[in-house]
Amino acid sequence: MLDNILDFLTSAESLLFLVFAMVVISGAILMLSYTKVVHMVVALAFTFLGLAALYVMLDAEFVAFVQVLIYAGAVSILMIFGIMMTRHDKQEEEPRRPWHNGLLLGGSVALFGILFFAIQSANFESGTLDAGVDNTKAIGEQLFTRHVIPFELMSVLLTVTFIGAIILAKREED
Amino acid sequence: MLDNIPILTLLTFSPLLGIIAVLLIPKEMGHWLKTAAIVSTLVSLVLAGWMFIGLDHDLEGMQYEEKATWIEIALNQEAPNLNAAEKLIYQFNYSLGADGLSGALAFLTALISSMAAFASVHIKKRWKTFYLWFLILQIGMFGVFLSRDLFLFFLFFEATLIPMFFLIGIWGFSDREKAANKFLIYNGIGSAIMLIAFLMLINTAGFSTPQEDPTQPLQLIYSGDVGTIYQNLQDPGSYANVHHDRVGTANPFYMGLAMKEWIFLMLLIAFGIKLPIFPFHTWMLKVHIEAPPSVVMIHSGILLKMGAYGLLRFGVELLPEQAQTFALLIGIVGVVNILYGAVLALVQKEFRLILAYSSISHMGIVLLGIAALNVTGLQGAAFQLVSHGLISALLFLIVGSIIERTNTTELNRLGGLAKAMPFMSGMLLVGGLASLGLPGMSGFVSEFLAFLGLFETMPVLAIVGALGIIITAVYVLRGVLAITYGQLPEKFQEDGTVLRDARLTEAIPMIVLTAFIVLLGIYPSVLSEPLHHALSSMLARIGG
Amino acid sequence: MEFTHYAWLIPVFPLLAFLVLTALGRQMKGIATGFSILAAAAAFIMAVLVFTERLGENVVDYTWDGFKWIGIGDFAIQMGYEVNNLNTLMLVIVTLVSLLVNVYSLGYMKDDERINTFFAYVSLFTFSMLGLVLSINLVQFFIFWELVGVCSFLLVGFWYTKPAARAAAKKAFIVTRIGDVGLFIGMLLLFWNMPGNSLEFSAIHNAAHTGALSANVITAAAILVFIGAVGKSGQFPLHTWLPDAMEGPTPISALIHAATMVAAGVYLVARTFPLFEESQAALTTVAIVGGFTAIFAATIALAQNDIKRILAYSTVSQLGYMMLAMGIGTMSSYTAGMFHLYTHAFFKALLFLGAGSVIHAVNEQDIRKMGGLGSKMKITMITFAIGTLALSGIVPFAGFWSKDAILTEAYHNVPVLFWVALVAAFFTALYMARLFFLVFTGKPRSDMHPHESPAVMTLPLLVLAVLAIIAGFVYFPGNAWFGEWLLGESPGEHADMTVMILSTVAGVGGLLIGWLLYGRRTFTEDWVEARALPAYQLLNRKYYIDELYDNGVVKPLRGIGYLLDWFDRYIVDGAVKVLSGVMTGTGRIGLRMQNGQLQAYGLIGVVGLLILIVAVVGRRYFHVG
Amino acid sequence: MDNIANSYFLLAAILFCVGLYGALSKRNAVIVLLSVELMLNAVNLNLIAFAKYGPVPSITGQIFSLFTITVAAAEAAIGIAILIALYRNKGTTDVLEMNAMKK
Repeated sequence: MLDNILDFLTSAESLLFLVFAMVVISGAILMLSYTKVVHMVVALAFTFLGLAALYVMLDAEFVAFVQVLIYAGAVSILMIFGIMMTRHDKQEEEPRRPWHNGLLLGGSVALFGILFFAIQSANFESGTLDAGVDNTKAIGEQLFTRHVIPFELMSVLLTVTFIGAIILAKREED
Repeated sequence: MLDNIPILTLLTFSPLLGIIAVLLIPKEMGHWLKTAAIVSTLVSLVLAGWMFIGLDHDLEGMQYEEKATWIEIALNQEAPNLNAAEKLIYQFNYSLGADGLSGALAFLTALISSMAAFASVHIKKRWKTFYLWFLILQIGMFGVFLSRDLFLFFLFFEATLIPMFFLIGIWGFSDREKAANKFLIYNGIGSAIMLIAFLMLINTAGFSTPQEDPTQPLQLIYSGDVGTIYQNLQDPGSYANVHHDRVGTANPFYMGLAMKEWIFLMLLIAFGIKLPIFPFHTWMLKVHIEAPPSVVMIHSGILLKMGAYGLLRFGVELLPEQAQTFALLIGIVGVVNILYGAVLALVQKEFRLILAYSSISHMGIVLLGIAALNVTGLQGAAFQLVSHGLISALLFLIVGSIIERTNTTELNRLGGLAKAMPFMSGMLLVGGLASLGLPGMSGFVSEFLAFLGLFETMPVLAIVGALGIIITAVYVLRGVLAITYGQLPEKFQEDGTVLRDARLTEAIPMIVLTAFIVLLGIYPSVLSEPLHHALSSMLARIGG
Repeated sequence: MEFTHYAWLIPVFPLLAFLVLTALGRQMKGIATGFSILAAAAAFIMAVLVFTERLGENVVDYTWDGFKWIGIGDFAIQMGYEVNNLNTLMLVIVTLVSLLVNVYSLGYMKDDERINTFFAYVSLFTFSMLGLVLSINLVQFFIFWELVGVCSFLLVGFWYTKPAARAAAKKAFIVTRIGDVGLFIGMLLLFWNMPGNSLEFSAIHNAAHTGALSANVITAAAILVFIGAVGKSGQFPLHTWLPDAMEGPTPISALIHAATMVAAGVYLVARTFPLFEESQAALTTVAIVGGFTAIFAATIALAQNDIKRILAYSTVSQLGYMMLAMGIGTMSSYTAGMFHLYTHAFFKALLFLGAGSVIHAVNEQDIRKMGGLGSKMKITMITFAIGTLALSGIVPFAGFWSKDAILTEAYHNVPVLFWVALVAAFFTALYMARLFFLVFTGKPRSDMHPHESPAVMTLPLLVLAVLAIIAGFVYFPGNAWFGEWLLGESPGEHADMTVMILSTVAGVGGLLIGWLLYGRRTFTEDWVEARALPAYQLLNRKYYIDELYDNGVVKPLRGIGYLLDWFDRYIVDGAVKVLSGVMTGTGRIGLRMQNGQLQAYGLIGVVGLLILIVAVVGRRYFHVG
Repeated sequence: MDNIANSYFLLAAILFCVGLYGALSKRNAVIVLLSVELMLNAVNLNLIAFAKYGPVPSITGQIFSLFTITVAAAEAAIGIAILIALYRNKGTTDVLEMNAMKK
């Protein structure tokens, strides 16, 4: 047991993982525990960034890049806009629903327990990924050959979203 | 001539004729709608009479059998316990048949339905829908009595619930919705239990292997065919005997004693709710009060009989040994029904409630007949089914006419009707006397036979039950005399025109029903002869 | 011509009359009543023809059982008719009384708008009674037995608007029904114990004597059959309906409640007599019940004031005599019982019709308000006097011979019962004297204008009066013809000088005291009441039997009914309501969870998912079951 | 199987559960949306981890996560738009008061 931990700590990759995992988790926990909304968004931005770093470690440079761009950038900013356009002068109150929250906490922990149990007992041979020299290029090739139809559909989705968001957020009297 | 015509199918679906006619007639033409429905029920009556008269009294088993495979579901499943398993099939058959018992009850259905169609002239609104449901109900009732397949029986049984629900719920009195709900819930529970019992039977004893080309793969069929189930239960090894060379001695199904007992008990409860037996009777009171009288005629006259018929046909006939095990229980429940219903009828202030409790009491006699488990007792039970059907139909026919004129059947608001309506009061008295088992009418024969049968096996119960005869006399006379004898209430004395005696359309069904009641009382052989083989074969296995 | 073979025609005539009259409804009153009388006359003539045929030597009983009523399993119940000397006697009595009552009713019911219905009922009754008499087996007998009960019920309640008539009709039916259930059970018992499941009287006859039935079965069956007879014949403790039944029209009281139907109980015992013969316990029961009823009802009659009720209690008492005779159990006592049935039918019918004539004249039934009617109604008074003398047992009227036959048998076999019966005879004479003198002598005690009844009413009175005088001469000391004819053998000695003297003393004494009290007015009514108030009260209220039944049976039964009603409504139905309440409650909770908040739904989803996972996957780890 | 792979999966599980908790407990609609994003990220992490350490490593996992990110972004945009519209109508972003489904 101790050997395992020692092994884990001596490997550079593991140490890096540990650091970024800490960042990710603490970002998530902080989001839950902060009382001001803006602080929460900022905490979550850290989580997104930490995740991006982890993606790099998983040989997914392009995804990591997109992660930074979209989540840490676009989504966080969007959320902040959302916060700014609505009033939040009253602070997040004490939870008024003890049953709800208690049950929820129990449920979440139990779900984690089950997942933990499942992951620990999972047993499969892991292969190695040939991510290619240029991850971006590999993704690009795949995207425009095998996955071209979903890709095009995504563009449609984004257009619909774009129009839909405008219509929804538009003032009625305009 | 009868051999070539599918008479049972014709009979069962003869109300379709009326349904089509009613659908074609615009809903404003109430008179024509009524006429069409009455004519349709009369056509059914003629067919039923033809069928009943054509029954050969000396033949055992079913007659006019009609059978067609309806649904076949192939299962990719290993056959249980069989190494020769090749093809496993669930088969649902459209299968009809009649013997003395079901023939008699089908005839009763046709008779009471047409009389109820006459009585439905009192219905005041939405004739078209009323008659549609009415005729659908009739199909269901015919089907119940003529089905020879458990699954088909179940379908028809359910098919009676829905029309009944609407007939009570739309055309009933003030508290009709509640009554309809109560009716549906109780009967739904009964049907659910019945379905479970049926599935258990189908999946075990419903097993058969049609004789086919031995080079072909063997077909193993599960079906609800009553004949198959009867054969298998009678001789559990019969399947193995048929295909001995191919399956060895492997028994195709195994049904332990406990399972048989459970099935019987479930059937007892399922049909007991319909009958109704003692703790499950409250729904019926509500229906008796709230449903329109012509619907109660059908309900009390036929629908209650379906419970007893099911108990006889599937309980006693398929599982006679278990019936023997539970005979004492059935007998005790029967006596409780008789006395409980009678004592309660004694203190009711509403005539329809008296009749409702009297139905409970009279159904107790059916249970006693069944509990006797000898031909005499079963004949008494079957007689009581027919007889009570006729009598309660007659009584509710009159009740309907009285309500139409006086708007009430409460005892202390009525009285002296004999003065204003001598014919109808006379009929009410006749019905009451028939109901209390006056010799010369059908009620006596059934009472006599049921008690006679029970006395052989359980004399003490028979004696205790016979005390119910006295109480029956008390409550029937109390009710009938309170309505017909004495002085007219002042309300009606001033306005004598309201109380006119029976119209022709009311008098005809009354006379017809009375005629049948008297016929059965004076010459019961018309019913006992056809019943004889149907009932004695039920008991063949327990040496009754 | 073998009239015996056509005996089935006798009941058919009145049945036809019934059907025709029912079909006629309220129309054509003259024709309808004429038809009914014609039918009764035809039946009577036929009965007489059969009777004369059976007077000859070497007649054999005739039985026809060709009608298969119902087949049960391997055996069948047959219907038919049987002619023997016993039921030939009954045929004559029934048809004769029926004919006379038919004629009498023509006058009595003249103004009733439902006269057709009345005659229809009477015809139906006559049919049923004749059917009962001719029955070959117990089932057939029971069918007609109930039918006569129904006719009695219908006729007692004929004036249906009167609440008293309604109550009386109901009571008549229900109380006799209690007895009928006894007979019904007896029938079931016999059916399963008889060899060949036969219920025919002849088979019962044989089985009882050959020992095919065990002693216990015989005793039980005999007592059960007797319970039926007790109900129908108004024996204690089921006698209460008979006096109340006097609410019916008086001709009905004469026909049904004096001469024929109530005697059917005695006839039943006679018909199944072999059963009783084989069981001493059953015989003792019959004798005790009969003897007790005889004296019990006679005492009640002493203190009644309604003319018909006095006669009704008298009937109960006389039926008790017949039962007593049956209960003694010898062949000659059996003969005596049937003999009394036969004479009683005439003089009691006479008394009732006479009473009817009085009521018809003055529209009053309370004898305290009558008086002095004799001068205005000569025929009625004379015939009534003959009836009174016959009933009181005065030589040489019919009642003397038949009562004497019974007393003699009792004297020789069961002396205790003899003294009981003798006292009862004394009371009988006393209350008849009271009745007669209060009604026909003295001065009118209220304002009334009596008139003699029309000829259609007095004619039957005269016929019956003649019969009340001469009917006894077929069986008196030195002439045992009746017994020989009935039994087919000599019944043995049936006369005793001591008994005759004693019974004459009792009868004459009763009449004399009655005359002193009520005729000569030596003592007045008030004088008696003042001296014996508690006793008078007790008798006047009929020993409080009605109250006892009301409080001891009817009210508790109703109480149980209300209790069960409550139970049904709140426990049986309540249990269902609780069940449905639980269901709806669950539904309500479910509804509360549907609070419209997505987060709550999400939470439920999570919990559900967890449960699902545990349920599906968990089995692998936890090994449940 | 690698220890390190397990660690990634566990991290994803933790993130998912935290996101779930946030999504179902927070009363501010914006935060609820954020929590949903967190859950989606957890899924992404899983996808990418499987793309490297799974039994059949393939670049498709990464491409799949790209699609997820796109959908998530679209979802966030629509979510915020609905939120603003709701806020305009009801004046609040408290999810407890968004119970129109009850009626």
